[in-house]
Amino acid sequence: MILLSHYIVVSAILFSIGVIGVLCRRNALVIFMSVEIMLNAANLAFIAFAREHGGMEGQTIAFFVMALAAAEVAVGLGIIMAVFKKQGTIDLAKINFLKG
Amino acid sequence: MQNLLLGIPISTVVFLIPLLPFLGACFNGLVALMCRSGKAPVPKPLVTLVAVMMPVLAFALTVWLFFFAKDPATGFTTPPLWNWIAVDDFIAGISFKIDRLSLVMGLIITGVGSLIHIYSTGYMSHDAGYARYFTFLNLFLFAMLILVFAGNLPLMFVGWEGVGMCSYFLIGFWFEDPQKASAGKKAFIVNRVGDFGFLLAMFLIYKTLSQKGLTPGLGFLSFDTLERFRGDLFLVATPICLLLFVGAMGKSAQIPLYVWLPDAMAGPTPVSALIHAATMVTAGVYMIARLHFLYTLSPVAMEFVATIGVSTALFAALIAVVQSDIKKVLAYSTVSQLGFMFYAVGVGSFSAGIFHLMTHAFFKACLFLGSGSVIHGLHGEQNVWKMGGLKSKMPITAWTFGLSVLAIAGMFPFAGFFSKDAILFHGYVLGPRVLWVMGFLTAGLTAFYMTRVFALTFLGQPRDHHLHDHAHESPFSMTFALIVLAILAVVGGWVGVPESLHGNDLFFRWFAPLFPYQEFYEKIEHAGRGTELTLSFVTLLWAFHCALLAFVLYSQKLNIAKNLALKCPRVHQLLENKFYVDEIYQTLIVNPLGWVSDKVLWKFTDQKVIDSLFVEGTAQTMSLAGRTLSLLQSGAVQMYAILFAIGGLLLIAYFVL
Amino acid sequence: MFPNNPLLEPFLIIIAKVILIPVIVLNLIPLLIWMERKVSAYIQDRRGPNRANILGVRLAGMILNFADVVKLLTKEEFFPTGANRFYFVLAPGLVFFIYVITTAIIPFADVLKIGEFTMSFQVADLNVGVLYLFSMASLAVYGVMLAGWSSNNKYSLLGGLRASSQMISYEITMGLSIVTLFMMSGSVSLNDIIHYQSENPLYWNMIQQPLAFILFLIATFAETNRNPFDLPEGESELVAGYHVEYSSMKFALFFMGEYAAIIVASSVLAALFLGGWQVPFLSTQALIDNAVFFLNVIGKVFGVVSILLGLVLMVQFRPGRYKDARDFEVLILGIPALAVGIFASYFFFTQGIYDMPDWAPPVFAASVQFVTFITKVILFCFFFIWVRWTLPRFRYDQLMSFGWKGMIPASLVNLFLVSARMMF
Amino acid sequence: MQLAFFYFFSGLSILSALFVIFFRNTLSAAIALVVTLFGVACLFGLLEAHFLAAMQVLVYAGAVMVLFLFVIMLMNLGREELLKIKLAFLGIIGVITGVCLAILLVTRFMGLSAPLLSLDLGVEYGTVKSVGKLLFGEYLIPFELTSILLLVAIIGAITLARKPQS
Repeated sequence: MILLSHYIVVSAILFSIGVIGVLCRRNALVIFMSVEIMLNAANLAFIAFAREHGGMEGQTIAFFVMALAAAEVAVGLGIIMAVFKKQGTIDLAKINFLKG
Repeated sequence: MQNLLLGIPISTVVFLIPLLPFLGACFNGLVALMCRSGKAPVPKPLVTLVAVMMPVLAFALTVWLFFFAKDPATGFTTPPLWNWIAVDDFIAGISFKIDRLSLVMGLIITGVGSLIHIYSTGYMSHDAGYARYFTFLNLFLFAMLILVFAGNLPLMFVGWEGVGMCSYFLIGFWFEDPQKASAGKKAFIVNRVGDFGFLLAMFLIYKTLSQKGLTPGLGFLSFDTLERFRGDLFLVATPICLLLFVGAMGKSAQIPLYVWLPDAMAGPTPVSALIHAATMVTAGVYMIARLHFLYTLSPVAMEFVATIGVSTALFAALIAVVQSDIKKVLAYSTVSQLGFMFYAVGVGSFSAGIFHLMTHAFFKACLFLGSGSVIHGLHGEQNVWKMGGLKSKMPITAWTFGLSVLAIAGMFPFAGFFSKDAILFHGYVLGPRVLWVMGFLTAGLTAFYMTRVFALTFLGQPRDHHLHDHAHESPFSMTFALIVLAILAVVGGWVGVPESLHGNDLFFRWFAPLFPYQEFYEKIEHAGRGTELTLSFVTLLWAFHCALLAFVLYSQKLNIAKNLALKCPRVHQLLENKFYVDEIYQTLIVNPLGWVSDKVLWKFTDQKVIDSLFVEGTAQTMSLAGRTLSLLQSGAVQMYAILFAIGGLLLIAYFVL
Repeated sequence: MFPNNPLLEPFLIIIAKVILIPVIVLNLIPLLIWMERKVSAYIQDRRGPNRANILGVRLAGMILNFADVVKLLTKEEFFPTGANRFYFVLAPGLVFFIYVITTAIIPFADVLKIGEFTMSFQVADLNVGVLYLFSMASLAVYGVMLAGWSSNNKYSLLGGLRASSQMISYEITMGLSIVTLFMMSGSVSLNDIIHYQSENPLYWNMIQQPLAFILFLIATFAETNRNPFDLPEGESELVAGYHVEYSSMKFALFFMGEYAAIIVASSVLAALFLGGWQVPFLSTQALIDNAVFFLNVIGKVFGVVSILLGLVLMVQFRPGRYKDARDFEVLILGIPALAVGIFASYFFFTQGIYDMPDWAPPVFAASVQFVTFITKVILFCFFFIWVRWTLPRFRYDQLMSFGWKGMIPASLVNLFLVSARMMF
Repeated sequence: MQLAFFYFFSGLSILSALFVIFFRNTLSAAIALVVTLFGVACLFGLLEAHFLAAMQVLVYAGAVMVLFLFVIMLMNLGREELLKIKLAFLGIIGVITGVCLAILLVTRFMGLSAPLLSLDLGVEYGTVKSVGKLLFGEYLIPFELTSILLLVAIIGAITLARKPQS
């Protein structure tokens, strides 16, 4: 018997893994990937709740999240490429344009 | 008023009178704008035609209207053309008050104005700003006509401000000269002080009336309404009248706000004639006459007006005695004569004030135009000490000037005699004796300094031969105006020949219904003709002797005059420097103001407080805060992410646990 | 992902389908390789493979495939220096695997109904239908990319990059062009689309939507990395592209993957545009109703053709032509053919089948549809091969600008036109 | 059966997600992420969201991750620049934060026990048709806005990637 909590717990674990990835890794690409994991965890939660309520709205939201992720990846990778061209590295510890 | 002119109601036709000069101003303004770059030549004939035709047409219309509307004396108020202020329940309309007072004023303005326009075509013919000049001159006529015809206080204030503005434009007409530009500014600023009083008076009236429960609405603040509800204003009549008089002080150059008028002579001479002698400066007198029903409520204010008036008269006359600039003399003379008018209205003889206003308009305009003719003939020379003996060179100017001098000096039977005589007589009867004495002295001084100017300019030996040789009589357009005005200066007073001289006192009878103050008339009646005759005779004699003295001193015994000045240098210096009023003002008002503006407002408030503290201080505080906070800005994105995550964690913990 | 099918099938049948359908596809691969060789040979005016034989049987060169298999199996497993072994091995398997599992949604025939028993000829009738196909096809890029990257070779890396960018680019056109089909048929399921096309060839999408067909066909070529879009393995520039370092069975997997891709693509083309398993002018019901008649006709034709084939082969017998076992090939093939032909002719002409059990007509209909579908697939496969040996290769920038500036706008125009047609 | 699938796919997702963040090799991380996404897609399928499962594979695995690989290969980071995972102070804090989050969320959601299959879903649940009806009906405006977002993203990506005009 699968309960809603099964999916939500999976979603929470995936999300936490994403958070750890974002916080620990210094490779911009991996951080980006971790963000994708977090987005997917959120999607999973959406769809699980939608399934529980028998509605489709959660799936619609998940669809929008996917579109958003696609847009985000297009721009984000462009930025990472530009930074790489300029700095020669994607190590976030070495990139400090934002240093005030 | 159901009468129609070509099917149009008269009340509508009235609006044409100010409208015509306005159209002329618009046209000339457009021409001036289009020719501004100097590429296209100014179409002078066209400009002249429009500029002169409009006042003449307005004059014709006014004459027609005069015969149409002179009866009944109280006149009528036109229905508003439109409502130009409609704020909440306060509505002010464009409506005109047509009665004998405004009609007389309108005649003076359009008549003298037309003549001066004609004169200007000659005087300004060589000036580059020909079209601009006529733009302002037409605009001035428009504003002045609005002022006198206005049916309510706000509209009157529009005209009041309009004439001030045009005066500013025309005084600073040659604005390339900084001195002249600053003279314009001075006039404007001093006028602002007066206007402030006028505005306050209006507010006070509005507040009082609306507090009394009068429903504001159309026609509120109109003269008819004010007259009907004057009883409600009884308690505040004194402050209202005094405040209004402050406005009049500014506009009509009375102590202590007279200082701008002598400087206003920087403008072209016809402007001085029209604005600063005949019309604009008399607006204060007109205003008091128009609001006589308010002034008679407050004897204190009346007395104040009379005192200021006669003091100004004497004061200005004293200064005029020693001035060497022909226009300055005339300017102080104007101030002095305006003082006479205020004296008249101050003692309650409104018709005498208006009478003097009219005659003064004639002879003073003629004098100014004459001086303009002299200046024109001498290529801009204004110092009387460099003139002399010009009679042979410019006979027409000399004759007209001479007649006007006789008129202003109060010689029988010229215009000035009757009007000044009436003022002094009424002042003697109605007002304190001290004031009369001062007026009496002034009358003599007037005769003295006017004769002095005439003698120095036209009689005696030429003192500057170079100038004298090149002097020439002015063109016909100028002399025409001079001649007409001189004739008026001679005959203008005959409408008011008193009964004591076996005249019928037409002017006063005519105005009597307008100023229904029985006690004044009774007092005058009570004084009797003997007193009047005696006073006239004494005054005439006194003036004649003064004039004779001046004539002798300045046409034949110039040395004595000069020695006299040397013998009492202090007095001479004092008079020469106009009692140091400008300097006192400079020290007491302008300098402190300047100091406050410079040190307190600019250097301290603006630079230190606003600029440094508020503007830069804000920026620097921000920048300091920014620099402090930027220490947190390590550039390590993950640091931010961790902080963010911890925050999020705490938030989730708060909600979950 | 999982069948949302109301029809409950016995577990064994599902297992059988899962095994059989990929096997059918896999068995088409040698056929395709043989076709490639033969077609290229005839296009280039030569004979093609005609040596390899088993006991003299060459099957027109088909036996060469066995030789290939032996060769590839016995070659050295080679790993280039610095290669990432895991990905190096994973890549070919991934390519092959993905193309094989793509066949799961291809319907080979109409749903078989015998009384209460029903069975569909596809592994899974997913409600996401063609989208599954696209999802899987897009995963194929990984194999190519990983292969290119893990080989530690500049050529293969370039090949991999080219392949991936090309596949991503043309996937868009592919998707956009068949959106119109979804719109027309109102479903994304392949079965529904095939049903919508009906048995009348005039209503097949190839005729109904020629522009979509052309666009999809071109995009398919690019997706399968076939000429004229075979830049990832363009030998004149990149030696052999992403599989330059591969040998032995790993290479074989790439090789088979490519042909599997062609077969899948052809199947999809056939299903989407050529009516799938629809027999021209004969609906499933018509086939079932007239099963006896068609069976007899086919039997008679088969008998006659078999006899003729056997005779033609036997006539060609010339002892001493090759001076080895190949001389007897025509006899080895011809005599059984003649025998089968005579038997079939005798059976059908004298007796025939007139009495069939209930289950037979539907099975017959399904078989005919199956054969029709395979025929259509092979037709498209032939087209692929034909194009490969006919057209020159694009340049890389041409390929990209054609894809982005030509194909995508064209598919959008197509979408617009079809929408307009549906609206009015 | 379903439970087995669930445990398999969720285990797959979580394991490969862990690989994503602990692989040194960026490329391996990316491949692991593909597996994660695939596993999540399968979970979507288990939740009857077939359309989204297909889109997940199509968009994420098919397009997004290919772009990632593309970038990784273009940078050629895979081998030369293996960024070492130094567990610096910040990293430790990050891990602690993440673990706390996980514990917090998991303990919280363990309690949710609504049975998933309690509702009788229609045949159309999760199909292209039902999602499409919502997208083009109730959520039309967000949908169109999403298209604008994508357009903006395209323009932004092109601007970023374009060579600067001398």
